[in-house]
Amino acid sequence: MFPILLMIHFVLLISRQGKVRLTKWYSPYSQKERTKVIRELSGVILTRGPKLCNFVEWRGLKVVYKRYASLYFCMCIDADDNELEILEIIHHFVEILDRYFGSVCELDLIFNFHKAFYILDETLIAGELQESSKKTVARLIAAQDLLVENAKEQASSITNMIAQATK
Amino acid sequence: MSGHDSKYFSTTKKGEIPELKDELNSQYKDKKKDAVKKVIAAMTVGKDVSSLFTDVVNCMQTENLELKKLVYLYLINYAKSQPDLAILAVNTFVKDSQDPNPLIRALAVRTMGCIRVDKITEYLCDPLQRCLKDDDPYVRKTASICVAKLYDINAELVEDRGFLDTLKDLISDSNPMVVANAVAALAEIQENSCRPIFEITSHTLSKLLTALNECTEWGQVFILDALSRYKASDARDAENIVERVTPRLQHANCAVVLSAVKMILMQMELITSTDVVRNLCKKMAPPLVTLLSAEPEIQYVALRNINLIVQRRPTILAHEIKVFFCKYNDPIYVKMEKLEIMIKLASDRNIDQVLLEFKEYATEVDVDFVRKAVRAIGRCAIKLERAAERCISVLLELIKIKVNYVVQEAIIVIKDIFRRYPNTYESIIATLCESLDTLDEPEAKASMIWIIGEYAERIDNADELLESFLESFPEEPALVQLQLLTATVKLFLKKPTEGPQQMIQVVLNNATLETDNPDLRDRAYIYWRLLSTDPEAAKDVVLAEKPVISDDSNQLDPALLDELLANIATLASVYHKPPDAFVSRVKTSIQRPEE
Amino acid sequence: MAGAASALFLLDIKGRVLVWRDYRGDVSALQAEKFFTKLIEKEGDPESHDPVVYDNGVTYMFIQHNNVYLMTASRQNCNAASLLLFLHRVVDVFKHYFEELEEESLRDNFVVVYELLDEMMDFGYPQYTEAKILSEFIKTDAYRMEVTQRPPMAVTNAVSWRSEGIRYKKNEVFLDVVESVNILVNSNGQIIRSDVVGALKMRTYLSGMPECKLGLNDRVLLEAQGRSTKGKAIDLDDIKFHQCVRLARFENDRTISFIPPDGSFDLMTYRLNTQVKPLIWVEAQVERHSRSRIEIMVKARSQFKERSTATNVEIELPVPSDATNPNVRTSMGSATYAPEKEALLWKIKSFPGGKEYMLRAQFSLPSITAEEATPEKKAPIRVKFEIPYFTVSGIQVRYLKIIEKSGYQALPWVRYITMAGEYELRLI
Amino acid sequence: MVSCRDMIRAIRACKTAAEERAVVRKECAAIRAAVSENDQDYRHRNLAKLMFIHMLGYPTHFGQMECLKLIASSGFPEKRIGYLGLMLLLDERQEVLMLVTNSLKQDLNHSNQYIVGLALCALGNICSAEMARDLAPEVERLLQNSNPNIRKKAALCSIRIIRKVPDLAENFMKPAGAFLGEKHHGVLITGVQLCMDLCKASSEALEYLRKHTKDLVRVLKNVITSGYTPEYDISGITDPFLQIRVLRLLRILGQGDADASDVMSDILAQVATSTESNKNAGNAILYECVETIMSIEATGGLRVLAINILGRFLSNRDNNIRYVALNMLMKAITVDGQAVQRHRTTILECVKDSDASIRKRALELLFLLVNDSNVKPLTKELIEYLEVCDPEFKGDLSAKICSIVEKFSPDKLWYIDQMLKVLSEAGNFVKDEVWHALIVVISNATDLQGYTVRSLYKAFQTSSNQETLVRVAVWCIGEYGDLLVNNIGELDGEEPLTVTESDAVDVLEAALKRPSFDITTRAMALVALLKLSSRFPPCSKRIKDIIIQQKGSLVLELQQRSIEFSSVIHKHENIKSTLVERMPVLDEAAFVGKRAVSS
Repeated sequence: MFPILLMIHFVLLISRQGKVRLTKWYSPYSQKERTKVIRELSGVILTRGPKLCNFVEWRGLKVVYKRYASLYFCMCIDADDNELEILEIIHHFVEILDRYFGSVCELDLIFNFHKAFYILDETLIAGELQESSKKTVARLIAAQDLLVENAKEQASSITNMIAQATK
Repeated sequence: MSGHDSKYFSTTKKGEIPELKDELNSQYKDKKKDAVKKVIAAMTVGKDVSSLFTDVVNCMQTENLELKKLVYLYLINYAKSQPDLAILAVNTFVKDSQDPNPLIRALAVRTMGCIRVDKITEYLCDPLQRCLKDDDPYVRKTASICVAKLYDINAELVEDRGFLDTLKDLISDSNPMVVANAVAALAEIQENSCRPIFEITSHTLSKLLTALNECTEWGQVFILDALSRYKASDARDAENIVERVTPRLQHANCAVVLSAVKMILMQMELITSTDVVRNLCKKMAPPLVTLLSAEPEIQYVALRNINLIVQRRPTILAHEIKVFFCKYNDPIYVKMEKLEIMIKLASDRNIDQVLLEFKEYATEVDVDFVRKAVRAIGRCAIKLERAAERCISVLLELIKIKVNYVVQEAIIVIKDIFRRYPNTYESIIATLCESLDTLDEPEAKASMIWIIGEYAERIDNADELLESFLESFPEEPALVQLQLLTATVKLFLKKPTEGPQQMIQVVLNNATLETDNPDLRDRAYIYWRLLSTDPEAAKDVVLAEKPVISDDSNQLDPALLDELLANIATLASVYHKPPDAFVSRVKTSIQRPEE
Repeated sequence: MAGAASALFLLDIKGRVLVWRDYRGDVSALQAEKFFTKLIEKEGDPESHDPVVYDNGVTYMFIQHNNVYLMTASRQNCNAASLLLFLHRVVDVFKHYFEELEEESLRDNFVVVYELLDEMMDFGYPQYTEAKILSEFIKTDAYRMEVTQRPPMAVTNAVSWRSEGIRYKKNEVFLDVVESVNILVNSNGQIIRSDVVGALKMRTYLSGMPECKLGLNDRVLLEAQGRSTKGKAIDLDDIKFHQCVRLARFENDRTISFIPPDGSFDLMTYRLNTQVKPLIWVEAQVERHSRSRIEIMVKARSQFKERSTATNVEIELPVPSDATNPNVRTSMGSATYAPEKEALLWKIKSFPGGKEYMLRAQFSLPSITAEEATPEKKAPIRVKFEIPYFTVSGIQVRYLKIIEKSGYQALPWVRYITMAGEYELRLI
Repeated sequence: MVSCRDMIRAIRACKTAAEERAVVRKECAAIRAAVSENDQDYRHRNLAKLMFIHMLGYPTHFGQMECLKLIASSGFPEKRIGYLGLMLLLDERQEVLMLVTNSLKQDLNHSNQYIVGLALCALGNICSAEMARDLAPEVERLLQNSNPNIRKKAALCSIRIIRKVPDLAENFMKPAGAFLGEKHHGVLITGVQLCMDLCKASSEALEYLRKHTKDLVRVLKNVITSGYTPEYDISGITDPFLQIRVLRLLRILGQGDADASDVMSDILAQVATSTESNKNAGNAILYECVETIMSIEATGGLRVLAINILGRFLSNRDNNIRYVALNMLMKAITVDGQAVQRHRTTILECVKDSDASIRKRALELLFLLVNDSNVKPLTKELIEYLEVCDPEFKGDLSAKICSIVEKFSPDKLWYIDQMLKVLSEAGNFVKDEVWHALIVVISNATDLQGYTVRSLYKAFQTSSNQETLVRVAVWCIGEYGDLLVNNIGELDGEEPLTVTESDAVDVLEAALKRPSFDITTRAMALVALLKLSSRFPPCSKRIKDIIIQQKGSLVLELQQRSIEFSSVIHKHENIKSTLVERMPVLDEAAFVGKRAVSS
């Protein structure tokens, strides 16, 4: 049997209060397993002291996490992947978020969780890194946001037209 | 009525400590008080503010009671880490213990007792001596408890300074609250001393029973718990005590009720009149039932205790089984305990209704609860001979639903039913065999294997069934391996044909040469030697007549039960373990050498 | 046998310490916090966990209130019933002080919280939990100035629940007799449990230290007094009294005598084990049409005398968690889908005795089922109602005598009401 | 209906789980109603809400079809949210997913690059094997699209396809090779990744891509010599992500191939020596580089370079760096064991670190470092640590100590002593294999059996709460009871011990009856009692009584044993001694061999 190769199995954002802010699963986990994984990991990670290393070994895999203010960004990888690089990927993602939202905070991610997902999807696919240029990601997201804006405007002007016509 | 202390949690600036230091030394009272509040706030969220010790202690000499309390709180927290500086506080403490205001006197002595620093403790003795004889009962009741605190820090000091005698005098205090606290303190000291310190004479007994009528609900609990150590001299004495305690069963406080129940049960052991005993049982039932309307956490404690009580006095609740039926919204921990008591109270009279309940529970959502319900049905079958058949038919109905864990749980109990009623229900074996492939839990597997071995002569394809397990022999858990070994030997002894002969070779080989489990090897070698030395003896040994098992499961050892009943309402009665098994008191007190 | 709590913790919903008071110096905050986090991790929901937990030499007992856990840690064999009950009393005291006990109110008032913890428990022994009296000498910021410099007499008095010197212009007592009917009916329509729990709820506005005496139509008492008990007297199975009632006196001659606390309190509660005919009977038929549609037919019948009327009747009918498009018809009252309860709520404002009403409902179900379809929860039908001017037991207050040395006259007002308690009918 | 924002606000305002559940259930009911009315206007809003609800862990199955409907609509905004929903609410295991194949196919051929991008992303994140097969040709074609955004997404999508259906690997070989000549970093990065997956999936692809080794070296060279490029700069290093991936692919290509290894050795040396190591990004590259050097057919000089980097890592104060150093040293040990040995003291310190992750790593590594010469001091240190460490760590630690002791013990006496120490200290954490093995050793060491059983008797008196210690004691007292009471085989310096036959039976009776012991221990006590009934004839009557008490036991195994043994003692006294003669000894060598095979 061919082994499944995967760099990142899942991405998890949890707040210091243990609330889930974003999850992305690149390997299949049932809903029940997901809940269990989140509960287990938040138990381990949130209780680790600030000076300890950023890696936890877990079910034969490794979780690399980094805390930004009240948020923990976690990525789960295979046991022999490059943990230090994952730290860079986390930071890369955070910087893109920060640029997009303009000094990002937890509330941005709560109320605009879908945007955080769009950005993640421009950064990773299939658990692999897609783009090392923050600028490129920003450009692609902006272009797609513009498409949405245009469509909205068009729609509202059509609604207006219909409204006018049926007056 | 809400205040605004929360603002103090938000200060996380870097220069916090120096800033606080300035504020603590401010000339303005309000600023000072605010600063102390901030310090306590920081302490509350776990920040280390011990470096402000001197500054905080300097705020101690104040008329403001609130500020004083805060400073004292700070001291309790940090005195241990700064013992040398803590001495600075002593003067104020001593002064406060002579303040005209009883609140401050009590506060001072209460706080000093919480500061576990030797040097401070020395200074505590004089104020404590005074406060024990204070005019104000509020101060005396606080001082009484303080003696126990001091004993915990330095037992020798307490004995040397004669505090024990003063404390004993307080049992006769005019104020019931002082009496109650003195009793609590004495009981605790007794617990930690090997010498008799607090002996309850008939004189103290009657005093305390009087105080019972007047002190607070918590004080009543202290007194009842302490009195439960009292050994009545005879039946008459016991009856008298019971008479004075029984009114407590009407108290709204569940803890008072449970402690009263404990007292009564203890004394009942001595009472010889069956009429009196019957009457008492009748009196205790309603309050015990009412405990089940309390908060779920209290219900839990009550249920664990009722479990003990019905083991000793089954008649008390014999007619009350319905109150233990589970309600939909009962927390799962309450449901589990109710189930246990339902089994204990099940009788020929109520079994039909009980079975209906169990069946209902066995189709619920919570897996643990469902399992326990299935097992409960089996245990009732074992307990009630005349109901066994009905229980088994319910089990069979449940097996037919084919929920995997229900089937496995059922097989485990059916094995016990077979051992309880040999040669009665074996007709259902065929039904059980249908589920053979779905078994994946060791206990269920082992049970099924045992059934096959035990009834090999009645199961036509017993050899085939057993053989299906053999292949995985090395991977099975020891529990299953051992049963497979015994079952194969039985099969061979019952059907010494070629098939079983080969099987026994395979099993013995696996269980001696292919394993490093010494227990399995011992078992296998003993069988091997037995079979090769004297096959006839082997038959006699392995297939020897089995005594019928009795339903002794979940019945506690009588000596342990005695001990637990003496501990009703306490943790021991919740854990069903003697106190030594879990009490981990960090002993700081020094035992005084015997003179 | 003696034992006391080592510390009392107030924790947030994630088990982190908000405030804690160390009483004996033999446990640490970290230990308790770590333990609690583990508990949540394993069980997911601590509500389902035993309230008494042992870990490494320490016993933790906890209760939950809103988003706060109250927990004691102990190393000794302490009185579990007393400590758990004490935690509930702590909740009552905090509620009296802050109106509602929750994380925020604790943070906002941590100074008072510390003061109260210091007063309510000493060295791990419960001391004093009368909120009304506590608030006479421990006050929140707003009332700081009025702090009494002395502990109120009541704290250490035999009458620890009432202070001296209370004055009212008009002396009044209100007495509500409230009976709750608990019932459990199994899926074949058999009543398997029924009892009545009654409470005498009092509100007193009386001056001074009034001596009160309450007379009920208690069969034991009436017989002892040699009166005829024909038809009127009742048997009470278990009676519990507020601590103000003199228990020894009651034991002696069944007299209920007491000096009441000021304001409202439960004077007594009692239980009646008689088999009661369900006051409101509900029958339901549920039909499932494959995975797409479910139909429910319900009959509700009032089984009490026609001159009484049940009010605010609410019948809660469980429906599948993913039910959609309710289509309901009723012969009386209105029914609404309450997804938050996974139920259909049928409300009938006024339900006279001897009537029968009907409900028919239909729901559709989504074609895609949940991934891990757990077995449907088997919730029972639950019923709520109130019947004023009526008690199941027939209890009557014969008199309430109030004697105070100043000799004033006080008026007692008595009301009776019956309501549904835990009223469950299991569905087939 | 409220907006998504308002719903989130309402959920956040909930104080308890029960409140939150109520809010969510109400929202879900409203959404179900909208779904069944086929509401178009609010479909995207409802889906957004469902995604949030899903993230909180509630069931959202009833909304899955809504994703499909949105994807099938024509507008970009609808498709964007539809695909997002698809990826969140569904995964490869749901059958509903198959229904989206057609829409995906159309979108992969769409004229709008962003719509193609959405489809590729969804496919890359959640496609099943079946969809992978169906849509592979479109993806293959998109690898050659002129738009780099599409090319890079197609490359990662291909990775998923190959992982699901490895037979398709060869189709992607040629286009993947072409990616290595690209300039665009995104395309390069994804291309390199695709190549790695291809190499792992097919040896043919590996051979084919080896020919591109030079191209790769050139890519890496260009990156490191490119100077400051703000777009890709991370703390002074240009595109560490690209560097790391190229290094990783080089590792795959160089493994077992001397020529390829030779081609890359210069550039590896350059990376190893010139990469800045004061920032994480640089260390990440060094870490990757070291791993590559140690995997390929590298020259001695290159290896020394790598080992030195690891040494520097280990002495770093940053816990992250120390952690990866420990990790790497495990791999380095096969390459240069001596070099790793030099760090033994540091590693031992790491075993006692306050950080559980580091502790665990260090323990694994230390285990590999043990040899005949250092086993004694190391074991001593570890056992001392066992006494003070966190209970959570005792399981791992005791297991490791046991395997060290077992593997390297210089003599049996030492082995037995050490094992008894571990069992007395952490007997409740020790696994079955460990105490089983110990008994095998004891039964083979004829001259130490007396000493052992006496030591166990003493240990039982002080540590009878350690289950596995009790088991070993029970077994040995049964088997060697005669040696226990007669002080047979006394060793030099052994403290004499007076034990009577009845003392020995006391231990077994306690083991049988103490309620805290589990069934295995109690069952073993019964066998041991049978043995002693033969070894200690004077105690036979007492033993019989003890055994008979279990005849009605509810525990099957205890009842069976009790019945059998009672019958032996009662009716077949003549064969008793034959049955319980010393048990045949399991051949140690053969047994160790067997264990090695099975593990």
